[in-house]
Amino acid sequence: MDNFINNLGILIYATLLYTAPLLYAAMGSCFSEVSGVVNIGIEGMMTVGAFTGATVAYFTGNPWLGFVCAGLAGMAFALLHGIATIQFGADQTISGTAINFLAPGVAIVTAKAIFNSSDTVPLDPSSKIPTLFAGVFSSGTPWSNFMKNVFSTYASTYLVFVVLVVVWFVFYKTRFGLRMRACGEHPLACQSLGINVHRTRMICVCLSGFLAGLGGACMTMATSNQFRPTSIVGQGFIAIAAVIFGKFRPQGAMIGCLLFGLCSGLRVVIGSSSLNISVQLLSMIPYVVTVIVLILFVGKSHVPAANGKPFVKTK
Amino acid sequence: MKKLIALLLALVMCLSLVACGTSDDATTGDAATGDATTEDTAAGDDAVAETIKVGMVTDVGGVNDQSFNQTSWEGLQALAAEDPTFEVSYLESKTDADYASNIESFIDEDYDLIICVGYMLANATREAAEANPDQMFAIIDDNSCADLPNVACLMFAQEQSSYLVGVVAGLATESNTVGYVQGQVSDSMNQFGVGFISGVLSVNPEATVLQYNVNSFADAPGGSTAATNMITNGADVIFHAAGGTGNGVIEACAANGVYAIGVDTDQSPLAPEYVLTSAMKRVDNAVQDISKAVKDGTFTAGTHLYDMTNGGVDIAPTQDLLTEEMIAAVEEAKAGILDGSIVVPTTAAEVPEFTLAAAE
Amino acid sequence: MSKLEKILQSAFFRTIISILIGFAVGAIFLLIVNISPAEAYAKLFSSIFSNPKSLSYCVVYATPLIILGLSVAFSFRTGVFNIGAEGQFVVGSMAACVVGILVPAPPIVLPILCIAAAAAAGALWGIIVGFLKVKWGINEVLSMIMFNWIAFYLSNYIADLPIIKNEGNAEATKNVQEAAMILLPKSWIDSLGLCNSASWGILIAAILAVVVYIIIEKTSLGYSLKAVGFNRDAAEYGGINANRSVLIALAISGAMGGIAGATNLLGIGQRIAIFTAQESYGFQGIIAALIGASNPLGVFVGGLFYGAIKYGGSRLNIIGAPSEVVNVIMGTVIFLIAISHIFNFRLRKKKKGGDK
Amino acid sequence: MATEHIDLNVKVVEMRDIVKKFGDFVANDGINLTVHKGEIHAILGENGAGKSTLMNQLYGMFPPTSGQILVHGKPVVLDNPQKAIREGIGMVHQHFMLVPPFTVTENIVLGMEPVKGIKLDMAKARQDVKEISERYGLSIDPDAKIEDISVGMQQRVEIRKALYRGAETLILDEPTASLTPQEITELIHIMHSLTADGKSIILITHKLKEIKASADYCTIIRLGKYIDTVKVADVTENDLASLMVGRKVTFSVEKPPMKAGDLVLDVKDLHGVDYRGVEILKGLSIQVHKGEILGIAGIDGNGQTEMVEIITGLRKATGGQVLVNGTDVVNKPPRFGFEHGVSSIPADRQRHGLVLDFSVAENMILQNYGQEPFSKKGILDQKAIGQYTQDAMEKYDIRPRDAVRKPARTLSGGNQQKVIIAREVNNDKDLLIAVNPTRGLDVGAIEYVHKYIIEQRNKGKAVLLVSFELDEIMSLSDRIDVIFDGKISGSMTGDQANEETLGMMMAGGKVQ
Repeated sequence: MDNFINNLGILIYATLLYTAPLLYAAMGSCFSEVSGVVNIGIEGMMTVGAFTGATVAYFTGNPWLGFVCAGLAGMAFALLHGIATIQFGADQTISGTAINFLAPGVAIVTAKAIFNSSDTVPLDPSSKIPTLFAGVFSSGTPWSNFMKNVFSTYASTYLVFVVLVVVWFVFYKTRFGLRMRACGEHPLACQSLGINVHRTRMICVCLSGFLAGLGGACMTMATSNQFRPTSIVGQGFIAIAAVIFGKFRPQGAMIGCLLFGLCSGLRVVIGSSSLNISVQLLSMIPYVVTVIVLILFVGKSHVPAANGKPFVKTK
Repeated sequence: MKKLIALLLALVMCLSLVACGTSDDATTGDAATGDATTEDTAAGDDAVAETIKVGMVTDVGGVNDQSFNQTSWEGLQALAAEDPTFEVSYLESKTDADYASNIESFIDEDYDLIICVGYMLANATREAAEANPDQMFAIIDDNSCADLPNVACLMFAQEQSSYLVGVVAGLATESNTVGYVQGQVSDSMNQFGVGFISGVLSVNPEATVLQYNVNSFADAPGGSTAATNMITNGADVIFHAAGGTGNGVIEACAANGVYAIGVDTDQSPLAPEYVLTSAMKRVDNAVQDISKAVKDGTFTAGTHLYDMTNGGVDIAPTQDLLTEEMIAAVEEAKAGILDGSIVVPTTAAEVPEFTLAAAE
Repeated sequence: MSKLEKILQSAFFRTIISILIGFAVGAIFLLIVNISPAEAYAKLFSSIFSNPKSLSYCVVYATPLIILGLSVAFSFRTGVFNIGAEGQFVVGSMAACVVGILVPAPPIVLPILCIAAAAAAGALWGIIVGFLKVKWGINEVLSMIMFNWIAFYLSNYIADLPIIKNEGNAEATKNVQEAAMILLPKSWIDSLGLCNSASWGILIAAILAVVVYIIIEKTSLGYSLKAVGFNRDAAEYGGINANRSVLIALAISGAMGGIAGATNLLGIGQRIAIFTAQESYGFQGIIAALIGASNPLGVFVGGLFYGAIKYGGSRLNIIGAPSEVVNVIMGTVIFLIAISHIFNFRLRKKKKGGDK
Repeated sequence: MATEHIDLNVKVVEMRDIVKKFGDFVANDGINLTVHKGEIHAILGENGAGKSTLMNQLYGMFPPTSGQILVHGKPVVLDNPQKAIREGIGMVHQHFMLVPPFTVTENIVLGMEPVKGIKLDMAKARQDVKEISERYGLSIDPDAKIEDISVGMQQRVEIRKALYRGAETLILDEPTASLTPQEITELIHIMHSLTADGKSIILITHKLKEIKASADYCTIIRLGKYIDTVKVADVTENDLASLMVGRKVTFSVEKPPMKAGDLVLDVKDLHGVDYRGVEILKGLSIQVHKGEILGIAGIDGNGQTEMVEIITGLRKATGGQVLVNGTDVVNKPPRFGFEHGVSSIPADRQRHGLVLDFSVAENMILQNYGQEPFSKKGILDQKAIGQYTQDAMEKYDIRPRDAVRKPARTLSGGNQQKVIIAREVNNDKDLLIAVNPTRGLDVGAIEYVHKYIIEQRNKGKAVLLVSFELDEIMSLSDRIDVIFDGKISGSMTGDQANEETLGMMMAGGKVQ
């Protein structure tokens, strides 16, 4: 029983740890996709966010300034994507692929210019994103361990759920959310009602880059405390997968991210137990489980009707 | 047809670019060492004949792996800074298939010494060394090329430094539980674990060592989770040998207020209050030694063992968190290793008290 | 329209312009890291063209990119986005590796067996994704991302099996048998001064380019695949089995991904290391496909270009320049190709031409 | 005619000498239009005459190249719909501008959403929507999703959307295209109640009957040019027709007496479900013989689409049989039916009929691309395909003639339809199914399509005609079956048919 409580605590801890960066990025992806712009450049936007966050925090010593700058850096590349795809009607997949090459290249080259290394200098504890409940729970009994593990996560993790609520609210309870979703389904109808489709989409793509940048910063400013070229390896794509999994809804994407995080935690818990399973096979768990859950419970997702289609204003 | 013509045009264009490129190249030859080393080599240009060119080929970890690639490169850079006759550069390998072509590039550019970082390069090194008997090579962490007349195998007794940090961990633990997180199962990685466990048990036979293999050098959340799991299960000192995954380990230790032990380099900057010490592997010393040997004409092939005796492995210089008792124990263990009274095992089979779960 | 104008408006000319601007952007970043662009590009191109050996290396590097590019281009033409080329490459390499180590067969036969195994493995990887899509409607992009990682760990698992694993301490498989290799004859390599890894792979790539061209443009199979890609509803109305077409398209695409892995392994790789990170071949294949505008001939040339830049770019380290500049250049090139339709090089004002 | 509401002193909209060019193409060439308060003003013209272009300028979708627009006598620049809306102009587009997964209320308020702070005030929105509904007698569930309601209902949503925006002038673009006669009557009723309330309506249509039934004035446009504005009460349908086409038009279709032969299509007790899995075909049976045209009349959504999809193999049936020349083709792939004698002109030519990115030649071989002479051992014979296409283009007058290798996308709607007809007729199958074969085509093209359908019948083919255009059904069919709620609710011969009876049966009424 004690063991179970311990493991449960670890699982929740791991789930939160893996989920935070994914969920920021996934919410970003949601914005872009529902407004009708496919954004596979999330990975690249996360990478520049990861780099910028760690760098700004290192030089200013202010984690939140770093965090916001990470978002802005992601947004800068999103703007590129937006200009290409919305303004010029470029193929969204091609543009996104380009961002995925360009953004990490820019991040690493800039790192080399600033730090003479592809890694940033580690952040000292005061420039990192803080943990809110450090030292509140002591260890000892299984339950206090449990509480300690569950609440030892970073402020950015709590923030992601706050942001999720805000995003959900924006999606379903605001004027902007209604219009943005309409732009992804029937842009011509929006235009006929005087909604500026291009501007709405541009805002959404920029938001997607901002959130992806925050997700990247979570990796380098919380979970680890420096940027390395391996900081972002595939999380952006997992986030996109979570969005498809969640049927393009932020709350659905959250479930996708939590599932993925849970499986990653499960891997560690099983791997630490006495069960003798190849670690390579254990490492497959998150990916295999995602596919199985899709087959069993989710199935086909409704892709926004105008997703991926450039909208050309009638002139 | 239109496209075909266009393609031909492209080829012509590429070729013309090349023509410019190659003609430029002749003039940039002297400056070709790049910024980091330009000033130093420029000074040495008067004595061109004496320039010793040392090239280093990384494994897939890349030059900033915070492990042997990085320490090697830092060693070479320091060498070039202090002795302008050395001209150093590196080539990064992105995949397993890059090793041979990278080595060949240095051969073609007439490098005096090619340092191959890591046992993964053993095959490629052997092939290149056999094909180019006059070219001097050094390879790190591999002994399989020791039979070749032109390859110096730089071996490290990493189990010794792991042993020392194990001694520190064994003394530092109050709960009698310590942890070890590794990034991959391999003979070389296992040596870290075996040495560490032996060290812990030598000063604290009651201690339990928890182990986990994250199976990645880039999974910081995985490192955090594994470390948190160990802490929850009572560990209060955790040693990692897991590259970027280790960032997560150190992070989790700091968050939970327990000690972490770093690897390869002095990782104290990652969390100065919690990184107790680090198991150092002085690859930088080794590459400097072998480079100097090439300059002095004293290069010898075969195995060069770097251990405690020649400063090849050690614990980190940052010792702020160590108690006097620990430092004394470490010194004692060092002395024991040096005089041979302590022989640190290198494989799990040699540690009967303890089975290394990750090593089967 | 005059000839000059035709050239100016061709997709090819735009690609060239994109490449030139890409290099210009790369130069800006080189200046940021305080490296002379002239020096860096001189190094880049001299590394490519200095001798037959370096050229042959470029070709060797380009070979898997061309084949992967063809795989991706084929998928684009048939209406799916093969973001799973990475996984197909990995399982193809591993299948070829297992056969190349374990199966006792004479030269010529063994490479064929290896390549066939790789094609089968890659095709299987494609078909699984197709099956998930057809049977349960699961988005192929999502499952391909998952299957890329599953392939990654599967390969690691197999490479770690005692029967396959290297006897030394390297974390890799044994080398495949000598007989499995597809290297050019030693005498040719020596007399032409090529690199030791020069192989028949480029010939395989060329043959595949022709095969893809024929399938897409000349056969009834290609017709039906394209019809489904362009308009699934109309294709079904016309009696084409759309689900079957999706499976066939993914199988062919996957098989090529697998073959790319095999040619790389049997040419330069010889063995498979336990991965610590994805090697990104799949994305590089996407780049090759995009540069080549999904046209087989274009992909062949685009792949050669990218292979050369990749090889030459990695040599930038020698002069202390970051090799990541290559990613900046290629990212910019692809980005510009994506928006290249806005560059309008016209001699005089005229109504919009039919150029796509 | 209810002209008593018209206030000739108030010109709500005036368009003066409007010219609109798209590149070299002149879509509107000096068009004038004056609409008074309380007036229903029809704009009549063939497809492609420039009606929609003119209205899109009034609605601010794009600005005119030259000319002036006045609202209440005041010149305005309408360069986006928001401005037009502000000037009291609303538009109901022919292709509804509705977001299918959104609710009725969401669609109505979109772009002018009531908010409370930063939050959408959906309660108020629902209330507003309800008020408008009650005022004009347009009842509808405000929380229903657009994708779940009928086309007629969707149109009401569109009208309410315009009213919600305070529209004084309502543009209705081809509003009756997919309505039943009863729904059309209702729509006209609604239009009149709107004008009674002081609104003005601009009605874009090419249906003369409706103009006669509803409009006060009619402006005729031909090939982008202004022809005339007439008082509807003063002219006949035939006058309007010749003004529109510029020549005499014959509406009757020449048709020799039927010589019905063997049974070709025998649908027995067919059951099927729609895309949501709801049963929509509830035991439908029809028979078509050689040499006859069976017309299926019915309101969209009563199962005719699903019936055709099952016959052509695109949809699975849950029960029943479809015998084509005695072979059951139910739940077989489309090719099976094709091989046993089914050919069809699908309802949505761009979605089902053509691969728009394929060339005309490639589209011509959509079913038999794998057979000789087009393909030999799996390799396409481009020469044979090209020749075949060239011949078909001559025979069926598909223009432009040099478009053999050009994407079908580049052809006009009429010529696209001709490609499909050419392909299906050339396939020479016993059964020809035509679903709304003239939708969106201009008069010339309609005549052409009708001619070919009759010709097939005369050659002894069995023709199944499904159309929402009652006129078309009545003028072409030898027999008419009315589909209602997934079953055939009544039958009659072509010469017995009249609009009232058919309309009644289509709406589910029983006819004694």
